[in-house]
Amino acid sequence: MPETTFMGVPRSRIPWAPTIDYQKCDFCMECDEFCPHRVFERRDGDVKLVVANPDNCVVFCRACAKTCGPDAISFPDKPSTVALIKKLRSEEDEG
Amino acid sequence: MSYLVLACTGLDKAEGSVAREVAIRLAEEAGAAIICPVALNRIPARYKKALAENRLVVVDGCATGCAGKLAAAAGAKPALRVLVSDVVKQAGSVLPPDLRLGPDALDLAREIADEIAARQAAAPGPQPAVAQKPGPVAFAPPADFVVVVHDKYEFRIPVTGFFFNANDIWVQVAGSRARVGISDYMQQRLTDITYVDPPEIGATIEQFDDICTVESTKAAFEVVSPVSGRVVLVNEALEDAPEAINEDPYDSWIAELELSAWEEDRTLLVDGPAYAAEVERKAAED
Amino acid sequence: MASDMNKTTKVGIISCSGEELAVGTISRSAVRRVLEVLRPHDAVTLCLPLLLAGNEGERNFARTHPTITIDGCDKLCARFGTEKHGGPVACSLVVPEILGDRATSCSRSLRDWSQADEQAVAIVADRIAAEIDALMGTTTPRLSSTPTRRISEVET
Amino acid sequence: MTEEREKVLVIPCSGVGKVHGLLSREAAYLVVDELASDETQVVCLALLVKGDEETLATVRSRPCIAIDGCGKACAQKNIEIAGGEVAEALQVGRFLTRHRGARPGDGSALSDEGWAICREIAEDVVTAANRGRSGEGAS
Repeated sequence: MPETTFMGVPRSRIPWAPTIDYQKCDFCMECDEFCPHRVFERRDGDVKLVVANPDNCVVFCRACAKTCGPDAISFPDKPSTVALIKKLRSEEDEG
Repeated sequence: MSYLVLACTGLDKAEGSVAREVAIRLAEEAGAAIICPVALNRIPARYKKALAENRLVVVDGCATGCAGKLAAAAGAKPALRVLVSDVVKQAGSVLPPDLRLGPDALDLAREIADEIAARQAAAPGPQPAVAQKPGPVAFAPPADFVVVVHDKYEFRIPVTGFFFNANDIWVQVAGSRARVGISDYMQQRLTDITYVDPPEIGATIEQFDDICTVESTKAAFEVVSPVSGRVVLVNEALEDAPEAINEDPYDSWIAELELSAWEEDRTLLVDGPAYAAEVERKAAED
Repeated sequence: MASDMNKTTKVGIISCSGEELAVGTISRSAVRRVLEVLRPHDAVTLCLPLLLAGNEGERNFARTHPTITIDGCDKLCARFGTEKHGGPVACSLVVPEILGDRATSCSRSLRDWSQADEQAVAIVADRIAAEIDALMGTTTPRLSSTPTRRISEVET
Repeated sequence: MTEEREKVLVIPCSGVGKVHGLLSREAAYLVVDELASDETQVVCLALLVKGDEETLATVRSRPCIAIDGCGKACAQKNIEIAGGEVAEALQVGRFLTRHRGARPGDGSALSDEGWAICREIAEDVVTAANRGRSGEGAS
């Protein structure tokens, strides 16, 4: 399967995905129930939820964070992500 | 009366106390008229006339921007917006956390008030805060479509006049205005749309900020803005009939923006034929 | 929606979907089966009441598509309603004529849905698909109906 | 016979394409089969489109409750075109908006959540029907 791209850049080179703050997360699973892209995965043990498929995350989408009561989900800074994508695109253009 | 001042007056942070002090100073020394944020929230009609006739200065304490949001909710566009926490940060100083203002905080309030007063004295004309509703701008319906067929689905993409971001949002530009909406591909993936949570009029959006949320019978979807600008209109018809997006995705615009950086935004968007190729790829991956 | 969006002429289907009778539910479900599974590329549907309540494009549906009507009973509401308010009917189907005795044991509500209903839908849907093929001028046998899921499950 | 005449007519839309149509249809069945079977009856919308004389006469003589799927309001409009009195017009879309985030199913089958919303619609229809029968039609 060919690698997925976003705005012409290999998705794997864009570090856009949620980060769970386990100090805050109460494993209510709202985010996992919400997200249709299987970014999260449930686990047995102390840490019951992990970001298993970061590349499935839709770049610039932060919807799961809005469902998070304890405010445990954060995302990379948007302007620097845009800057990175621009940089990668220009590299791509230069070949 | 020279202008209106709406300050957050936040009671839980020193920045709020400073904002309040700024408003009082402007009223005492520069003849500004105070809009009480609590009253504006409770009885917006009280200030309707004043907002329609005068310019407005908004002073917020912190980035939560309550006063700015109250102004936006009243349909008012501030001529000047000041954020106390930003001023403190830019000055490289730290505001003591006391809610009762000490000498340093009072100095800060005076500086901010003087700066606002000076800028307002130099400002031209009355510039009412609540503008007349912006007149209609002509957005032509799509003339021709590319059709991407995948399984039983047919995804239509306008050949010209529309640009797309990688989050499946279209933008149509007319002069300095742009309309944004959801592509045919995405509306079909979402299936029946049941709710559109519209953005606030007056909200400033940067490219790739989420502009609003859309709910369907299958999923919730964040509308990621393809452009930067200020929201000037929302499509109120979608409130009662969100399914219109399913019926005619390119006519069912969600918001209209006054563009602020179109030339730059454009470089990160694709045109219809390029988006069609993108849709083909995405549909194959699904 | 702009009519030039229809690049190919598809066969139109209008079902009575009669709410009073079980055969109305069968007619509605059969149309869905045709559109979702059997002939998604070749057919489109219009809700019958839109011929009166809809816009001009909807009222013109039967003039812009060769149209099959599916009726649940001999009142032939879909057929006569389409002819009266829409346009010509290319083919008129009646569920009890297709189903024979099966028609009398169908369920009206999905709450009572059974395997027998599912089979009835499949039979009617297959017949509609055959008529679509005839109107489209194709004879190649394609996907035919086999009862599958009908229980409360949402695709994700 | 008098009782028969008093039955309130419940007319759902005939929506085929979306979950909305299925919700309106099944809500109508819940009302006439279960919640208010003695007080209400369902009428085929198609009969109004065809212009069936007997049905037109019935619709003109009794309070009607329209359950529409979407803003096209086919049931309501067709009752009005037939010369009937719409005592109450409900719209499934409004219920879905109220339950934002709900996943009710699709045009072929309802999920548990869909059935719960269906029941809610049906209960509103019963309330409207009771109002209609006591003669204080919403106007």
